[in-house]
Amino acid sequence: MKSRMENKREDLVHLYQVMLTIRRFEERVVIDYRSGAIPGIVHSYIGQEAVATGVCTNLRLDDRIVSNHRGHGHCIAKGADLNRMMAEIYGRKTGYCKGKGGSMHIADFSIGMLGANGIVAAGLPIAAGAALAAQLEGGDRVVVLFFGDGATNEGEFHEVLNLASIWKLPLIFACENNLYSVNTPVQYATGLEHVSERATGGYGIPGVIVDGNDVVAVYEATKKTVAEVRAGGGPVFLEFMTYRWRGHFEAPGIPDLRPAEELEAWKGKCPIAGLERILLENGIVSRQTLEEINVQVMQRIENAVSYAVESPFPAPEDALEGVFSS
Amino acid sequence: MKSRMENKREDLVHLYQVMLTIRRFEERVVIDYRSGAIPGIVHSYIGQEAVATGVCTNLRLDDRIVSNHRGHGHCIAKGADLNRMMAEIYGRKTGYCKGKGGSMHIADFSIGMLGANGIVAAGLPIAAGAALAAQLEGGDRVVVLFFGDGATNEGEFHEVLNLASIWKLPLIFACENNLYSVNTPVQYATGLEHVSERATGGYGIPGVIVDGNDVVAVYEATKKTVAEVRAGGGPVFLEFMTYRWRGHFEAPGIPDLRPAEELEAWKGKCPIAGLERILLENGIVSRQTLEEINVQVMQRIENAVSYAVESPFPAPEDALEGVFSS
Amino acid sequence: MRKISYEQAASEALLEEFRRDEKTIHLSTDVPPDLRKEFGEARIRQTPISESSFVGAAIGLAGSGFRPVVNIRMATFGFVAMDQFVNQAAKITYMFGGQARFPIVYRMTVGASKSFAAQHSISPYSMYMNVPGLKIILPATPYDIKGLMKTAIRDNNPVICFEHMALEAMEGEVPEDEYTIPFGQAVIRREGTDVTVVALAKMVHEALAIAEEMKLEGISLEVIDPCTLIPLDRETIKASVAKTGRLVVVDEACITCGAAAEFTALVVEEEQIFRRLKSSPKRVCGLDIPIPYSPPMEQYALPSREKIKAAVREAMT
Amino acid sequence: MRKISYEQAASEALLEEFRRDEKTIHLSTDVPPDLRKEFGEARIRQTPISESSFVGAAIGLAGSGFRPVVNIRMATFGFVAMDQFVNQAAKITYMFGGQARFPIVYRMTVGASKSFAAQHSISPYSMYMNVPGLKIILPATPYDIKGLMKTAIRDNNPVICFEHMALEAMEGEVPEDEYTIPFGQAVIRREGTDVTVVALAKMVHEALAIAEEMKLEGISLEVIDPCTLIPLDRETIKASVAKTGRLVVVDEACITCGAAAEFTALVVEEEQIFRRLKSSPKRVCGLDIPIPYSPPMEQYALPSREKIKAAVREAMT
Ligand SMILES: Cc1ncc(C[n+]2csc(CCOP(=O)(O)OP(=O)(O)O)c2C)c(N)n1
Ligand SMILES: Cc1ncc(C[n+]2csc(CCOP(=O)(O)OP(=O)(O)O)c2C)c(N)n1
Ligand SMILES: [Mg+2]
Ligand SMILES: [Mg+2]
Repeated sequence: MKSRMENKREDLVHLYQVMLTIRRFEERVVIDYRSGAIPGIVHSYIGQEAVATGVCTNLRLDDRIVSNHRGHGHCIAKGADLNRMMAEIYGRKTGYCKGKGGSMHIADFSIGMLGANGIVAAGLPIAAGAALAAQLEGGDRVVVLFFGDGATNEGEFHEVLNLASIWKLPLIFACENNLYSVNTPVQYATGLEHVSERATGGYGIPGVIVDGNDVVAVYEATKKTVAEVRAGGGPVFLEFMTYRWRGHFEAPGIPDLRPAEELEAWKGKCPIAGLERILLENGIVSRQTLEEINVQVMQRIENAVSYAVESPFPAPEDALEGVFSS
Repeated sequence: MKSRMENKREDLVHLYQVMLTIRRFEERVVIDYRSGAIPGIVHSYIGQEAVATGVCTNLRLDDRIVSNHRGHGHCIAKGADLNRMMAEIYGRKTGYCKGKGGSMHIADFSIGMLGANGIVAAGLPIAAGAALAAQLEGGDRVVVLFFGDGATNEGEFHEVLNLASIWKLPLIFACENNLYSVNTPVQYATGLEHVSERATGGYGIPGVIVDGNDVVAVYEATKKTVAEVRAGGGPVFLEFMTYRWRGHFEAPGIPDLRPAEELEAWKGKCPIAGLERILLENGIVSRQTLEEINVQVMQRIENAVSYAVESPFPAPEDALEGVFSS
Repeated sequence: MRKISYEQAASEALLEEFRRDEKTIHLSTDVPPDLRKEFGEARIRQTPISESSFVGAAIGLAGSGFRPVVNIRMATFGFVAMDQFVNQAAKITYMFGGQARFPIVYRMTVGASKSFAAQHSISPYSMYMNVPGLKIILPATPYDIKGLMKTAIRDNNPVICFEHMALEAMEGEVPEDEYTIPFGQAVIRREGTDVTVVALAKMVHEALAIAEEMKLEGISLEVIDPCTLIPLDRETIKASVAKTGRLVVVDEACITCGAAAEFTALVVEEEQIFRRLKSSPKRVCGLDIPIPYSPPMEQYALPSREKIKAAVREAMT
Repeated sequence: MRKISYEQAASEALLEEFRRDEKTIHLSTDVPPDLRKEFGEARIRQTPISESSFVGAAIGLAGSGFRPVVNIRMATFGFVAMDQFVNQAAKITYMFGGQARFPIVYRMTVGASKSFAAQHSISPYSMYMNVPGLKIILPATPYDIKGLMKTAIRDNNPVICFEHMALEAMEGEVPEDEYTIPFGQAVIRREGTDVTVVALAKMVHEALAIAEEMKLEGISLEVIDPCTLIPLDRETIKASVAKTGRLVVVDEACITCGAAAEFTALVVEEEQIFRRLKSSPKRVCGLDIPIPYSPPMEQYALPSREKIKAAVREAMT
């Protein structure tokens, strides 16, 4: 991890806080899922926190993001309310989607989070539309699109690279290349080590490969990119190399076939531990401050769980409402 | 047009014959469509004859091709029976598809013509499957896939580039870049001049740009490619630059918005006239021989039309047969 | 009143609504020249042939405050974008708990009759009716397409407008004055007392022609055009059957699991109406075959006047 | 007899058929380990996440003499490949005049019950039933999935096998000896005299449980499982209703234009049977909403035992 002293103390601490919030949130979701308190399926973001954090920290409230099935981290980093997120995951009426969406479908349009998506690559066209909206509005909003390496195999990925390129959309492709889609290695599925080649190759969209476990690197690369895109430079493809620590999802059924050593090696590159080292080694914060942050974060997660647990389930008949907007 | 004296006389004459057959066939189809004798819609191949001809002349009977909506030329070049083609276009019982398919759906599985397709890019996955079959069979068959520049914008195009590349399929992408999809210029739709960049870029599939109006160039480029693919070299992308002389299809409705001068310029590059010049200037054949070929070709077209016209229409109830195979 | 074609009426609706609301955006592979001329390239966008991308982009536009109108052309082309219809556009309002509105109009051409063969001829509305979250209109006249299209553009939900290919050139009376037609109101195209004929799209006109002919046989047909398939005006249909005691549904779509099955079921499953039925309901629909190319077979695949009349006569016995 | 799970029974069918015919090929994003071990990488292919490409590749394989089996997993994922199902696989046999055969099996998981929410829960069989050219099976027991799957693999047409997510772990008797089950034969799961209950997939088991309960109320249910949706065994259904005079269709899919509408229509439109109906037919189906995530709402979206019983009682009055 790069030690960039030019980053302000508050910025670094903020990155640390956000990453830790995601980590603790996800740890808690896993525990509560295993205990049976959370239904459905959840895809854990643990290990990839630096990406959502480093990217979204560069965004304004009126910028928009579109997410995928592994979306909790993106939500948190964009500033979503932990209570309403947890309530949604718990299937409660007070959740972001009134309990209708669950883990894979959290959205908060009021902060520009246009939704997670359960269909691989299906969020991409939607993001293109949001970016077209930004362009038509004439301001300098940008749209960030989060997706995995696996999504680059779906046809929609290419259709959207094309639209973004020919219309010069203010769209940032934020690909989290965690080396696998479920158990399929990216090299098998794409024949490539870096899927950003697909953007540079046929579409002339600039691609940048970034260490996705180095939050400062993610932050810096995105900062530069966001400035370019805001200035009307057209789409950019950021490929973040990272790794998920847990199986594809928290549910029995599909075994985790990735090599154990590989996982261990990546755990050694923990984005949070990495930033912690920088903060401590450079004397930016004390260990005690980190402890305090941890306590605060744990408290917020605890509050979120309490909020969720104390919230009522929707009434069965609530299911009938909201198929159409008025 | 290159004058390649290394090509054997018979080969050149054969290429001439095939191109002329396509041209005369298509001219007749247009006339009969306008007179009302042919129903539905037909997409004329006039102007692009060199591509189908130069490509298919390199194929064996057991090689397979998959075609698109503009498929008559591919059929003829692969050796389809003109009578059964014309009968199909006329909607007769004796047609290739018993009158069920029509112009856009001619197939002849017995000669490895796996069918035209009315949905842009939908033939591509089918061709990938045929190529996988060839690979599993273990022989040295190849599959050639014809499609237009417009098809490169559909997601399926990319999905198939990917499959072909990671599985090293014996698949030849034969793209007819006629500069437009309906009235949309390829440069607008793709941001590219040469769509083969999409194959070389993200998929590492070698791309070759060929003058699609020079039948000898098409023939030579394909010859080399077929040999490579037969030898197990994996997929190759051939991009043939060409132009259609007529509107998108023979039907009222969509006007032809392409510049008149552009069309005239391309007519000046007529693939048939070009080869004719070579044949005559190099004394390979006499004008009289060409006349004779023309007469023969006209006779075959005439016969095909007679065959079609004299063939019965299917009985209405024939519609009920053949939804499923036994 | 002046007469204009179905196609012109649709164009007028677009022109008027695009003038009315500058948040409207048009996406299609073939640009409508009149719209382009008046509203420019930015709003009247030409798209590459990549339906998934622009069917989906409409969702992102709508969720960001725009009102896209997307012309897919043939309904057969819609299937390459099916996920964006079924899993995205239809579900996004509900799944996100109503946080945002998604006003979108998707236009698609349905039907057969022009020897376009199986990959350019289909009437798949029942497939979309099985997907909650999509409103569906099926206008049968120039007057209707104009009024319903305008309502569709103002609606805050994804609306699919299915347009029958054989109606494009059809002329009909369309007022010069502004009007809209509310969704969910069936139209009784002709009142009658003996048999309720529910007919869709082009079949509305067939049914009306037949009603004239059957008058001579002394049979009085009540012809109902649902106009909107979702939301569906069940009451008008039920009330008519309660009156006539007989039902014939005429639809060009394939019979199995088509809309005609739904109309039949919704009528018979109501005990009150069931008790009043004088004979078994009938469906006269497209055959369960892909649409064949050759004219004699294509015609055979679709409901013929003879078949409709036979069904009506059977209902009367 | 030994008992194995629904999932195991399906696996066995694949193993046996892959041994029997070396032209069989398996395509899926998740490789089934047992098949891979025995038949190797070439025949048991792992695919990238690009459903259109491999749903379509199966057509090309089949047209070249192979017998592909494609596992799509969730039926919601099938929509990204919809064109290959609707415009290609379904039409290609007919459109090309029967020049080639296209033996393909497509497997997809349907249903709800696990809080997977709207993008992972759907029962879209009626959408495919409206597309002529696809055979469709919907096995409800381990015995059935094994026998029907084997028949599907040997069939010379595209066959979609819809498998309910809640049945995967269900155990049932499956003989060790080889057997196949012919398509188009409904099974009378339980004979009865008062009400014919046609039930699909998981609802077969609900209907059987209810039949036990209702016996105590003195109501005798005849429970019919169509097993194959295309071709459909209309005769068994009609004969049963002709006998009982009452029909309740139970299906978890959304009600509008679902298979239940088709079953209702095919029964009532036959004059003979219509005359014998003692009460109006009823549908107990999934509500017209995307499947919600939270358990109380999800359960509410599906047919409950109480609703089914209420419909049966209503049919009896
Ligand atoms: C169209 C479609 N196909 C398959 C799936 C099942 N699925 C869900 S996530 C996933 C893997 C996605 O991999 P990637 O994009 O790399 O994201 P990651 O899970 O690694 O974060 C698959 C196959 C799906 N949801 N949608
Ligand atoms: C999925 C789909 N979208 C749209 C169409 C309508 N369409 C038929 S051919 C065509 C243009 C194809 O252009 P190109 O691939 O360049 O082939 P060309 O016609 O130039 O030979 C279009 C838009 C279609 N058939 N299928
Ligand atoms: Mg991944
Ligand atoms: Mg073209």
